[in-house]
Amino acid sequence: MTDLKAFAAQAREWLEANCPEDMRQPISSDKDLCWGGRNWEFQSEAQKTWLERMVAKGWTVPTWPKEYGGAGLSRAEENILKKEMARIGARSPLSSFGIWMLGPALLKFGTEEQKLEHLPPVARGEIRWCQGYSEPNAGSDLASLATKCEDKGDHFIVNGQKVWTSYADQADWIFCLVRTDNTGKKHHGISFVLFDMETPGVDARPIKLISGRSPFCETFFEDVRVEKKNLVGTRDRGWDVAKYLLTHEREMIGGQGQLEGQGRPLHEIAASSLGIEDGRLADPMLRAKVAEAEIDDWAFSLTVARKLAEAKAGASLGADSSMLKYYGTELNKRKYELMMDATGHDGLEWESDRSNDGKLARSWLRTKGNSIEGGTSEVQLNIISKHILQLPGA
Amino acid sequence: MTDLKAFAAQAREWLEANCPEDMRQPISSDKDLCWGGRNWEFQSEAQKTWLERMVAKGWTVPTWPKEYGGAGLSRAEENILKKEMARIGARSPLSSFGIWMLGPALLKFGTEEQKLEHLPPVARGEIRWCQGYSEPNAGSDLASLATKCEDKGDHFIVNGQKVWTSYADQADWIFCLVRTDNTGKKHHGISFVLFDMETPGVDARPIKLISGRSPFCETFFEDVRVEKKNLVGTRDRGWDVAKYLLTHEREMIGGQGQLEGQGRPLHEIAASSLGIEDGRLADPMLRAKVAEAEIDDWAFSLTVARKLAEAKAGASLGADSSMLKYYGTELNKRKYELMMDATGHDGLEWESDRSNDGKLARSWLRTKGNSIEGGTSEVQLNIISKHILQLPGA
Amino acid sequence: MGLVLNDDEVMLRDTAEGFFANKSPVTALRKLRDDRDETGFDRALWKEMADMGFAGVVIEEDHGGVDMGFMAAGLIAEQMGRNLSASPFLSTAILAATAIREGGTAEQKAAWLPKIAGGEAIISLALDEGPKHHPAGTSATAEKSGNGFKLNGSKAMVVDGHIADALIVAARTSGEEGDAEGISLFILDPKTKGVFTERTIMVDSRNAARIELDDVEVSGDALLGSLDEGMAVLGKVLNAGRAAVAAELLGAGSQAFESTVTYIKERKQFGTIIGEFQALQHRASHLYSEMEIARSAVMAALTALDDNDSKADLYCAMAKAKLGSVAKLASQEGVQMFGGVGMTDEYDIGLFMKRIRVLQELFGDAHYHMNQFALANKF
Amino acid sequence: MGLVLNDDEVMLRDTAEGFFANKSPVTALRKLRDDRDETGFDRALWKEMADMGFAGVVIEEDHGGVDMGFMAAGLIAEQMGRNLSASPFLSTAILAATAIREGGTAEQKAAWLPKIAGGEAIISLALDEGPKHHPAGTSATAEKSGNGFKLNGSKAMVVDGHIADALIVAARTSGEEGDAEGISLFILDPKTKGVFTERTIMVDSRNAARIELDDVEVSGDALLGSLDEGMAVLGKVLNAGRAAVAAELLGAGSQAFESTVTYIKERKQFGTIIGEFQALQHRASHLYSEMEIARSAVMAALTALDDNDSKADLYCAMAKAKLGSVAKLASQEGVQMFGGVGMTDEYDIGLFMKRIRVLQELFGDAHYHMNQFALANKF
Repeated sequence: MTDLKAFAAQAREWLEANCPEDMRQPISSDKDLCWGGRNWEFQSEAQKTWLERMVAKGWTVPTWPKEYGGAGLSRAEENILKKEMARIGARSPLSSFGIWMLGPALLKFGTEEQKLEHLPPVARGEIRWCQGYSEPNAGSDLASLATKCEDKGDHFIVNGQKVWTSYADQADWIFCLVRTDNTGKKHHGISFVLFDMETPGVDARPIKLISGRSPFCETFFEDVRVEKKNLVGTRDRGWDVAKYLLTHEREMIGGQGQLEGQGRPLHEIAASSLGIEDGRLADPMLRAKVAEAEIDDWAFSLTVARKLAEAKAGASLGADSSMLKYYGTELNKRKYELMMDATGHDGLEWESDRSNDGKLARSWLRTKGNSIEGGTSEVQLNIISKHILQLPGA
Repeated sequence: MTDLKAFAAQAREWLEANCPEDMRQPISSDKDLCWGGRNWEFQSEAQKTWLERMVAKGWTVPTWPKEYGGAGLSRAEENILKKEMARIGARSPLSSFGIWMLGPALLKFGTEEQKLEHLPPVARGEIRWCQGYSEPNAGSDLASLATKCEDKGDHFIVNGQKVWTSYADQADWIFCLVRTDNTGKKHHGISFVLFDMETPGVDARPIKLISGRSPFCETFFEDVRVEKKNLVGTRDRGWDVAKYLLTHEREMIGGQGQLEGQGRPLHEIAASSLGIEDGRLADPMLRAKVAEAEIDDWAFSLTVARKLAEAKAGASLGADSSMLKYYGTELNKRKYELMMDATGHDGLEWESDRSNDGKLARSWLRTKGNSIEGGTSEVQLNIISKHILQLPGA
Repeated sequence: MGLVLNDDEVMLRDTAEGFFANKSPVTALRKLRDDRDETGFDRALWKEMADMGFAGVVIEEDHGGVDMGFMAAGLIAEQMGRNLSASPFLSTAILAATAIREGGTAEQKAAWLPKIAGGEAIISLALDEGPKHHPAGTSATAEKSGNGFKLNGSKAMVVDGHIADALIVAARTSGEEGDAEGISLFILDPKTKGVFTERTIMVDSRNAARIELDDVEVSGDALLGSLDEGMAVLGKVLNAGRAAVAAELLGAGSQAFESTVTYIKERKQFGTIIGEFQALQHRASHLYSEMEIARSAVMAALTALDDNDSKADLYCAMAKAKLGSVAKLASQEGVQMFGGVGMTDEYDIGLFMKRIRVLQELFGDAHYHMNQFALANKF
Repeated sequence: MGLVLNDDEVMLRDTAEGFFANKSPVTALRKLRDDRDETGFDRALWKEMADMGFAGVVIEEDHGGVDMGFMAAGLIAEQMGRNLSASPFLSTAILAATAIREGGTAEQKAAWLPKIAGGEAIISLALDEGPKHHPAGTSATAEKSGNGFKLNGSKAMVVDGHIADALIVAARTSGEEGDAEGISLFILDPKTKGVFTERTIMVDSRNAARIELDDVEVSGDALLGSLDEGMAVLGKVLNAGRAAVAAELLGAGSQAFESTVTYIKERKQFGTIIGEFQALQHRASHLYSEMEIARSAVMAALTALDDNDSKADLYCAMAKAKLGSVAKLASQEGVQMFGGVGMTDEYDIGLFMKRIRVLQELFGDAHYHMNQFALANKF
């Protein structure tokens, strides 16, 4: 028996013994996610137990080194763990921007002190983080951000405004791009800093979207004090950290089309709403578009798999992450338009129990943001033009 | 009886008496057109008789003044004449760039001498003209044309190359944009000149297109002598003449979608190729696209009518001619793609009698040029952006 | 074919433009929504619309209307679309008025048309039952019962149904689901025993209802038009509805488009006004072209109705199909070009996207009408 | 799922890339066309392809092949697509080889497969009859006649039919037009009495024929596969053909796309390299994305064939549908971005447009496969 096979057997046994039954149910809404943090109220005893047990194993962040709260697993072992969890339908014990975003940044750019201070609480789900990137005048053009960070000798003072800070109203700490120098080119003079959301002068206000309530906030900083030890990476070179994380984020969002696709297939939704006549969807025109979208969806999923497989084989995903992000989000919008077409009058209800409070309509509207957040489709096309096609002036 | 009614009655009577039966048959190919000119060989006695009779009435150019070979009709009378000709299916007696392009230019910009010299032979079909506009490096960017025209005191000398000169190999004279000054901005220094294609140094070579033989030529000028009296409009201000004629041309091409649409409807072609099952086209996916294209085609035809009606009501068509040109040519391409889809294997034959020597396939390929010639779709979209939407930097 | 507005029409359009922009701008819809207004529209506004003649635009003068015809109705609907103005114009002034005018007895006309024109009665058409528009799919039944009828069935997407003073109900008196024949129309009081109305708040914050009919007894007078031949009247009602909805889509789509063009002339990113980016310019110019094509389709459909053109069905199908697609494109391009702020409730573009989604579904979406168009052309 | 090439496959691809670029570039097709070559391909090239193992790529080693499978076949087809290389690869090495391998008796295999692998026999599939691909629509008949059969009917779009040494003919032995059952395959000599072959020169200057069968007598040995169950073999043949054609479309589309990108990096208008115009950049980047998606579809289909995947039908339908659309888009964008010169015969882009048009039609266009995909998914 190879080491990996032994690991698989152990993981399977442990999961069977330790994953509570309630934590093996499909996620039915956002409420089933565990975000952790200072003010977290566990949805159930099972949610709490599951987090504690996984934390104890280091499996909330399996590949992180043990000294930072991880289990020091290899990528191969992590994949086995994921498969074993998927086998029993185990929920993720912890959803966390600390794990997804801050962790990779600190592991690559942080000092040893920063890692030891911040990573273990992330791994344990004790501190919940949010991300402070976009500003009202720095959306697609992120590097033109203006939030001012002044050097006051032993500390910094931050003034400015961020938007699209997800869950900022519920987060404990923020990792934030700020401007420490505005005399050079816009990509220079940006720094990556961390601070507590309870620091005086921080104010986070939720943004209402066209789809209804949202996790996004507008976040205001007025004379916010930031300790110098909480600067990550080189001062004025925070853009390097940001770029690293943006590619990371793009790959996550690009995969969404595929994740959504794991739900009920479009043609089944259409068939149950419209009916089948003579073996064919009762709406012949919609049928053509459903077939086209599902073929694209299948080929797109294969492309995600192909690009990941190529990357594993040594090549970097690079600018192709822009291609996946562009295509996946545009396709997802198309699919939701077709779902709305298929469900007709029923899908248009916004508040009824029957429509689960307009779940489909709200999802449909929410997908419109997919091609805006994490870099607009236009920005992704610019990246492809420049980095892949190498077109002049792109 | 109003004057117009009287005119209609007279026209009807004259046409009935004078239009040969053979000239009332639908045009089945380019060969049925009468282009006139020094070397013209009439296809039939009827074609010759019909031209002569119409020339005698001044009805090859009904609205031109009588002194230039026209009949001095009003627009209203011209419309009546067209309707009466259409009523009996009378063919146009004369196809002529002299009538369509040179005439309007000379009537607006020419001197009295120039009009008297050049217009009557055009009206009589004695001189056939071609147009020398585009150059290999001046396609969409027409104003960057480089054909050099040097002032030699009592005459000019022209050197350079034109492309896309339709029927240049069969034309008697050319109206041509040349550069008389290259010291200023590119729109300045262009002049509009006329010369005989038999002048030494002129060489026209037909261009073979992807659709097969074509009326287009590459035309070379080597030390070609042009008389000074054959400069039209102000020297160095030929761009004014060109712009005037380009708008004219765009409107002609924009209307083509509609003209093509007067043929057999797409859905009839599809139905006869694919068959009807249960009252529906046997290819359900193609059916959706045919319906969509025909709806667009109908709405587009209505738009051509609406824009012309608006222009009559006093407004100028202006940049909307770009919209019609863009939409009409793109739609025409779509329709031909669908015709090729509908006719499948049959439509792919290139040389057989069965396929009338690949008529459909050649037409399909030819439509690809619609969105390039007369200003590309991209140029039309730029014009809309600039002149209609007034977007900055357009 | 009236593809260019005449002087009267220009005047009406200008009047309607000023009226809705002043009296019922987008902020009015926001207020109705945020106040959770139970009617979902402003009765005072509706009364003013009646005073302007809008409520009676397709009603003969004998019955208190101004009888200006469908082109006029479309010009009003277009301005409502531009401002997302909430009113019972579509349900009452277009659908019900056309139904009663085309199918009503002298008594029914006298009873209802003046009330419609005066803004005193709101009347809803209860036709569709399933998730999609499908008139021939009517399965609600009306059985003979004494001198009258007994109605049973369920109706969905009854626009303004929860506030209606009367309902026009399509029910089957013979034939089977799927038959165009055998449907009859009835006009009845929603307070009749056995009528259950549930307001359904839709994505566009506008009014609709689901209606259950449980052994609802109506007298013989309730029949609107001929027995079993409701489709004759319904065809005209639906043509009118489709053309009016297409006109409203034209207004909503135009406003979405124009506000987007305005926005990209102002918004800066990468140190540049984003409207300078050629990729956006070309998309905007393409959309401009589509909007112009769409406008012609709407004008032709409205004219065909006024002219009693024999191809009015086809004109209306074309217009509804084209507008369903084009207005949707305008709202999609709008949200995308507005970017992040386009996703916020604070900006109006999302409200246009929602309204356009509902309108494109009403009385048949683009797919439905493409199919009808094909069938009518025998392919 | 083999979505990444292994080392052997990379080596094969590189070999094929060099081979076709050197031996059969686009100029070779031009020469065949302009010389009005009667065969329409280069026999010497085909022999060299056989020597390289290409002709026997899906034939077992026992029969003289190299048995490298469909992924390998696809890599070869892709490079042929890139160079518009004319050869009987599709008709003979893919379709006929698969048909005989899957359906042939030991005698038939022994008789034909080594000849195919050796480049000595060209064999064509005579299946379609009407303007569109429709296997179940087979109406040619084969009646029992003594110990053999008598064939009657007409076949169209028989690729390489005018130069074939043998024809594989689909004919109905029972059932009715439209039935998938009741079709049988026969292998016969085109010089048999009653076979009339007309070469049809297609838009892509490649080979096809129309074939008339007029009381053609064949012996019982001519039957390929089981009587009435030709569709079992044909299904595999068509899957192979669709995947190979999709691979050729991938090559042709990629070449069209890449040459367009190269061109817009050079061509100047308005004092600017046109590749600097953002509208073109975005269209090119969109097309790049589509080409990448398309590549995955092709690789998945080829792998599914090699794996005998139970969903191979669906994979091949997906790939053919996707490539039919995407390669067409690549050729359309190509001609438009080349502009005027793209319309001239002198430039290659038009030749790609022509070849892509034929390939997307072969064995079902995008509409056909979208429909099949839907039916297979029961919608």
